[in-house]
Amino acid sequence: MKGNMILLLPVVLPVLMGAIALGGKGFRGNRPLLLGVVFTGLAGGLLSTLLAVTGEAKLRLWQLTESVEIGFQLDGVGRFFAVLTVVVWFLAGLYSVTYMTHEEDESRFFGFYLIVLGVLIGLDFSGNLITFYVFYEMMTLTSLPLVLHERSKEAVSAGLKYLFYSVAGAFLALFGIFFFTAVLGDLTFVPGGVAEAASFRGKEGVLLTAVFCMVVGFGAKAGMFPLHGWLPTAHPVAPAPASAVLSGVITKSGVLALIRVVFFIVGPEQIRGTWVQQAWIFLSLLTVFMGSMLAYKEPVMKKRLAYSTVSQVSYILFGLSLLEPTAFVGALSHVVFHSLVKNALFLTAGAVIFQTGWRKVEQMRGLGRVMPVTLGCYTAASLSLVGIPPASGFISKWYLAQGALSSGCGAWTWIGPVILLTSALLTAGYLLPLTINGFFPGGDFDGRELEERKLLGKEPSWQMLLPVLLLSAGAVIFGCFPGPLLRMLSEIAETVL
Amino acid sequence: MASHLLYNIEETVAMILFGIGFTMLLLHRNLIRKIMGMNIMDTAVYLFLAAKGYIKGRMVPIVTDGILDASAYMNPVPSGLVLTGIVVSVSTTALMLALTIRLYERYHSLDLDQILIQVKKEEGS
Amino acid sequence: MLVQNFPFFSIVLAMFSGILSSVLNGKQARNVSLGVIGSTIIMSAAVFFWCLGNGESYTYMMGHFPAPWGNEIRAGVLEGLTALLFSVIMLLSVLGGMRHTFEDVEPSKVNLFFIMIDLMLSSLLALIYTNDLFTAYVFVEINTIAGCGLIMIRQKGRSFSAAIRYMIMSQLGSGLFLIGLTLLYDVTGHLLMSPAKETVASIEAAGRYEIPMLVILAVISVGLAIKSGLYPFHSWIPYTYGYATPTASAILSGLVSKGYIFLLMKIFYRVLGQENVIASRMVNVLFLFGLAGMIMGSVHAILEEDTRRMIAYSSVAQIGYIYMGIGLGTESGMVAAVFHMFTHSATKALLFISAVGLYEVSGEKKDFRSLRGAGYRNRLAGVGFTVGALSMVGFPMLSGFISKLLFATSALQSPHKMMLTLIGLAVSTVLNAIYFLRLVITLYGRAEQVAVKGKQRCSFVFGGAIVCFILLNLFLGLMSQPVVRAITEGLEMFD
Amino acid sequence: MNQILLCVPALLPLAGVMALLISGIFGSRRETDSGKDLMEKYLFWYVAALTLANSLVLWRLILWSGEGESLVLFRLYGELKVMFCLDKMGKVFAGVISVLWPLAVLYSFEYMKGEKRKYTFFSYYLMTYGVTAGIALSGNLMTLYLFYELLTLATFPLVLFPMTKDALKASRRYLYYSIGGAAFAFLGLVFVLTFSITGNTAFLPGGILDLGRANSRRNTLLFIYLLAFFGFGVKAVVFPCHRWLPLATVAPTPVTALLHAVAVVKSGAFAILRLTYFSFGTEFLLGSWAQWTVMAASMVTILYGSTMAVREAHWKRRLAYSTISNLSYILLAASMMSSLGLAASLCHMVVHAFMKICSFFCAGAVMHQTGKTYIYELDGLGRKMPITFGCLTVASLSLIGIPMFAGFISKWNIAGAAFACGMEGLERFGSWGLLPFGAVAVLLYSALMTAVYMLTVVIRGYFPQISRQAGGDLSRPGARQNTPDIRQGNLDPGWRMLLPLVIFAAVIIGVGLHSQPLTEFLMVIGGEGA
Repeated sequence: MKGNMILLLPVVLPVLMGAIALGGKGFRGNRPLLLGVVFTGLAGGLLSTLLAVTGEAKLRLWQLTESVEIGFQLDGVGRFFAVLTVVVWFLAGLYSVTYMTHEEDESRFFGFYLIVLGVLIGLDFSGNLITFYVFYEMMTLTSLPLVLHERSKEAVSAGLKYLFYSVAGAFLALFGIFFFTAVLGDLTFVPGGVAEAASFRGKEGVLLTAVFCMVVGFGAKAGMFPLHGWLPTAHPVAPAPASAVLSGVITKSGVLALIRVVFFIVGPEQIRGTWVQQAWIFLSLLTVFMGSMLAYKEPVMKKRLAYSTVSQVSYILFGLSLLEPTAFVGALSHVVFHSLVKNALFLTAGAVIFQTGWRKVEQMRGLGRVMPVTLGCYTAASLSLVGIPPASGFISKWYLAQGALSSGCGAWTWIGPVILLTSALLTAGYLLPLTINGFFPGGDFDGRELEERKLLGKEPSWQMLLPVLLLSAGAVIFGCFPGPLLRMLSEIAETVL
Repeated sequence: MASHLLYNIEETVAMILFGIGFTMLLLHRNLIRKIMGMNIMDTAVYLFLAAKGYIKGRMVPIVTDGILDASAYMNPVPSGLVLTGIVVSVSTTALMLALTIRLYERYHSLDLDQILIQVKKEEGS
Repeated sequence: MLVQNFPFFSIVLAMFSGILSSVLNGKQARNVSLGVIGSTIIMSAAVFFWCLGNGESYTYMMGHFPAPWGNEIRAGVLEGLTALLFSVIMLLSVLGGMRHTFEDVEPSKVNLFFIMIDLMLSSLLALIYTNDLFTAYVFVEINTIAGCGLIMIRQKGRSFSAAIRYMIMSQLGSGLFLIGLTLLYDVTGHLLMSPAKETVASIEAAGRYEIPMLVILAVISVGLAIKSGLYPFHSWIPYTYGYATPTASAILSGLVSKGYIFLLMKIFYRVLGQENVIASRMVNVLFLFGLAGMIMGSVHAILEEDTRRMIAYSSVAQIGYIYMGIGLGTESGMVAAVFHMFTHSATKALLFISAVGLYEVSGEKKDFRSLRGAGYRNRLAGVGFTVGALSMVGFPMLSGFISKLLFATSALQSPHKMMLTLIGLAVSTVLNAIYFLRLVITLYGRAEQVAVKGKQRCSFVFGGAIVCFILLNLFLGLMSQPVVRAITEGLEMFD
Repeated sequence: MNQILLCVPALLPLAGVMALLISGIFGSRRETDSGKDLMEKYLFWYVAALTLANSLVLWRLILWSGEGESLVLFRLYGELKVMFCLDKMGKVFAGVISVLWPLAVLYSFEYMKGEKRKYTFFSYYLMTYGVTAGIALSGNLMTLYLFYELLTLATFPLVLFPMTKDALKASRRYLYYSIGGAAFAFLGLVFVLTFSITGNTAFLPGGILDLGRANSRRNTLLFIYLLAFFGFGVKAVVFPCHRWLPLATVAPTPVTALLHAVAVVKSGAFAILRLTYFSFGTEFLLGSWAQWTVMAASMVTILYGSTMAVREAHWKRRLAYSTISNLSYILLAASMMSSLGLAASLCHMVVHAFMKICSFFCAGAVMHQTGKTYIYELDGLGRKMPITFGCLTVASLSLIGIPMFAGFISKWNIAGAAFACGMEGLERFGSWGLLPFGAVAVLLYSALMTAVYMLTVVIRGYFPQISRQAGGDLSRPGARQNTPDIRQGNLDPGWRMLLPLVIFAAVIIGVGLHSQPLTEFLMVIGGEGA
């Protein structure tokens, strides 16, 4: 064990607290104690992460077997993702305090919620592909209970679907890992990739197949076609805070995986211009379009948001697949924005369910009278996602489009932006009707029903409202002042491309 | 070819007889005929042996007039074999006849197939 | 030397004791029989070890006529060994089936049974020792008659019909054998084996009489094959072995057929000349028939439900093995065949005897399912049967394994037949496993209702016989080296 | 002294069983209950003592026996000797069984409580120990073959043990398959003996074929190798010869767990390893059509086994199918015919033993405590049997090949071996070299299926489904008040069943986290073997 032990802290602390929450029997009926443990974990995770990311650090833990080393290593991408994760996690955790009162088995939820946090930070800090894979698998398994939480038939079958797709994806990726281990031996992340063309001579076909397997496999977590099927099923059945982080953060781990593989192991040069890149671009664009279309047609709120996630995460993948610095910056900034926005949206949807029990969009007419602040946040977040300037989505999409135009990828240079634009229109189409119907239910809307159910002005508690507010505010503010973020991302892009 | 057969007429006949006997023993269903076939078969062998032992122009190998030169006599061994063979065949014939009688007493039939069918019935009941 | 007289003496002793027994009652006849078999064992052992010590065989002149005319007995290592094993197995079979013998046979006819046993022993010994073809024929017939007597001694309709079938097939076989002999005599002018062989050698060297020699070979082979129950001529076997009294079944399947095979080998080696036999295509025919027998016998056995007929069909398969070994046409193939002859004698007798022990406690039904749980009711018989079955399947440490090994290794030396032999061996092992182990499992399955509570305790004699059989099997399995060496030496002495 | 010790592990249990059987014959006359109880108590101590003693002897041999020591017990025929010798590979196998057996005996004492005919059961259980130790210790192919056959005999009464119709059928099929397989393996023995450069069948790393002679009849020998592979493959449940195993799950769980997941099937795999690496030798087989056939066969088996496991609803049978596919992992690794392959296959042999026995024991614990045998009956048992299901979860994750668990290590090694083989193969054997890549794909497919068939069990245990009541809305607080409380009552079995489970789970995690000593040792063997 060599290196900076501080890296271990943000991983271990939440996991430990989670284990305590899971294992302790005294928490039944003693909610404050449980919440105490949970917030120790969350806050501890937040602080220690912030502490850890300040320095350069490396940590080699131990060898699983000769060629398998577990080790951490901090770099720009890792920091970026870790901070994002831990912040969003904290906010969603805050939200859960109220939300989880109407669910059973709180301690289990919180336990796994914390453990997943630890695992995710581990994922962000991973210093080599195998450590990454270890945490990736653990992430799948520990987030599974969150999906299964309700234990209804839908939840269980959705959980199994989630498991199946994730594991299938992970194993596809594992094929690539096996391959690279066999060829390269050491899989420590190096910006720009460790692979040299010389070592693949004669095996280019296998190399490209392996990379493709990894793209598709890790793409599963990011909801990329063809392994996207689990996402719209699994995200909505989880409790709202869980769906929020599943959609907002865990999908990003698929993105992170692809960044790690393509830019830190394989190296963009190896696949530039090959059929793998073409296929990757095609798949991501297809997913972008398909996700928006499906979201547009979906009546159930949370499912609609999940389809939206499918589409939005593939924006990011598209940005990555172009192998171009501007697009890369756009992609990474979209990671942040989408994360904030999607969390805000899911938390809103959760708040609606919590307060009114409405699940379908058409039920939500007149929502503006029930919870105006919440709906306001929703609107802000939606606008951001659609990409109306100056909200944040505009920035990322701008960069993406610009990157696409300058990438020199043949026809994709113009097909890409066109699809992005179409999809943005669809996004507006599926998100904004709620705002419109919520605030302006129209002349024929009968408010008496709301009165009867005593729903007027029924905003959720501050624990729920605050995260929503913060997240949507973040989405807007980042759009107004994107400078520092973009600078940081450009630095990262320079190192890897 | 035919002349060869004619020249060895005894052997030829013996072989034909053997064939007849063998076929009877093998194929006939009637037990008595089977036994007859067996006897024909044996007899054919004796005929063959006797034919082999007989040397034209020589005497029966019994020393009566003091001629001790072997070239004067026929080969005595086949005759001895025939005798032995007859003994053997008589005893087997006797045994088979005895068996046949027992079977006939029991099943009132000499047809082997019939007998076997009846035996099966007996077993079944 | 006194030992040199033993072969002749044992034959004559057995024959005379048969004659003597005709005036004794059953028990006395039994004692005489046992005594004779016992002394035969001792004498054969003496002959065997004497020959082994001397490293050569000898001929024993009967009467006062020297070689080309007189009648001779020849004893060598292989003869001694075969006689020894045969008499041991015979003793054990007689002992093992003793109680049944006295139950199955009418009291007034028990002495007849033992007369048949004595005659059987005498004829077997004569078949083993004789050096004269016609003597062989005579004893073949005596053997047939004795065998027939053993079958029909039970005095049931089944037994009679089985006996007459046996008789008919035997007569066909001995008829062919006889005509073969006669033809051989015609060609060579000799009945004694050694001079006949010399003549055959000169005839072959001169390249004459090719067709007659081939006919002789074919007729003799087919005749003896019919008598030993090689596959296409096997139809009498299940009837005969299946319905005789246990001792008789054991002896008939274990010894009688082997006697003929031994005679055939002897004729191959000592009269026709093994190289001539190999040069003719006859071995290939035997090989194919043997192979077919291996498979078909087992298939029949699988289809059979009656336990003893199953074991009988298994004999067809095992005889197929032996002929396959002969058919390989190599020295080692022949060794394997001889060894398997011993294996099969010991094992098949064990199987028949222990099957009887299992029957006793299961209500004497024929269907093998009635034996369910019999292994618990008569433990020793169960163990015996299991050992026998495993030996037949070729379980290591038991004799069957060694013969399988010998067959396989010898197959490697004849490239054309190698694959066929090996596959045949493997397939037939599988088939063997199917019917034998089905039985074994049945023996140790749970009985649905406890069948007839027969006499639970097996008699001492029966137990002893089973134990000795098992030991014999183990001996052949574990100490096979000296036996195989003796066989090899014996075969060399044949030339 | 050491030499004589070599035969002890094989013979001691056999002798013990003989004594037990003899005393059983006399003991059975005592019909009184108290006498029986007493006897049972003694039986426990007797069996436990013998098992432990045997394990100790094995460990004594593993730790302090020199290379090349051997003991010839007797000669069967010619150069066919029954010879014991403990080389490194034998040590691996011996080590595994010597750890598993005492624990399994402990487990079965609780499991078999209340069963009749304990004598029979434990006699054969003990006997199997001896026979399996014999396989591990055998110094030549002949001895291996002998014990391989004996293993069939010693284990079939255990399959027959329940004495039901199913058991009868299962044991019959087991016997036919095993003996039939041995008949083909026998051919391999004969050929190895004939073409051996040493004149006998003693195992030597790298094989003992006289390559000069062997190459002259290359195709015949390769064909025979295939026959022998499938012959031994019967016990290792290779595809066309696999049908006995799912049936054999009728046996009591300790039997299915230890014998049909470890001892018997591993013996088959072990025999194949011996045949491939120590008799025929990789030099002869590498790159031949036999290698590709063998590889393809194990790939087919993996696909088949893992797919069937998903379809199977009976828990133990599902595990049996899982065994089928996992055993072929071992064979798949072995079919790479390289040092990496040998090491990987041994690694999976060790690891799978622990994983599978742990899963089976969990299934057995559930059966024993609740009588439930089908997977759809397991709803919510995870809460009632926390320790059992905890161990099951560990075993399942390990079987899937999640990192940090032992299963990952072996899969890692297998895939590494396959890739190495494929890289080399592409250069040397053209398109055949693609097969190992396919093997990795198959491996991953199977891992996916494993996830499905193992985790569905675990998920059922922990997350019993709640069916939505008509019109009921799950999101409303209190909607599920009327669901039965699933936490009531702890159904975990007694310590004698739990202890082995916990130990196995601990081993799985331990190996998963720190496997270097094991893999290094295995690499040494691999380096010698090929």
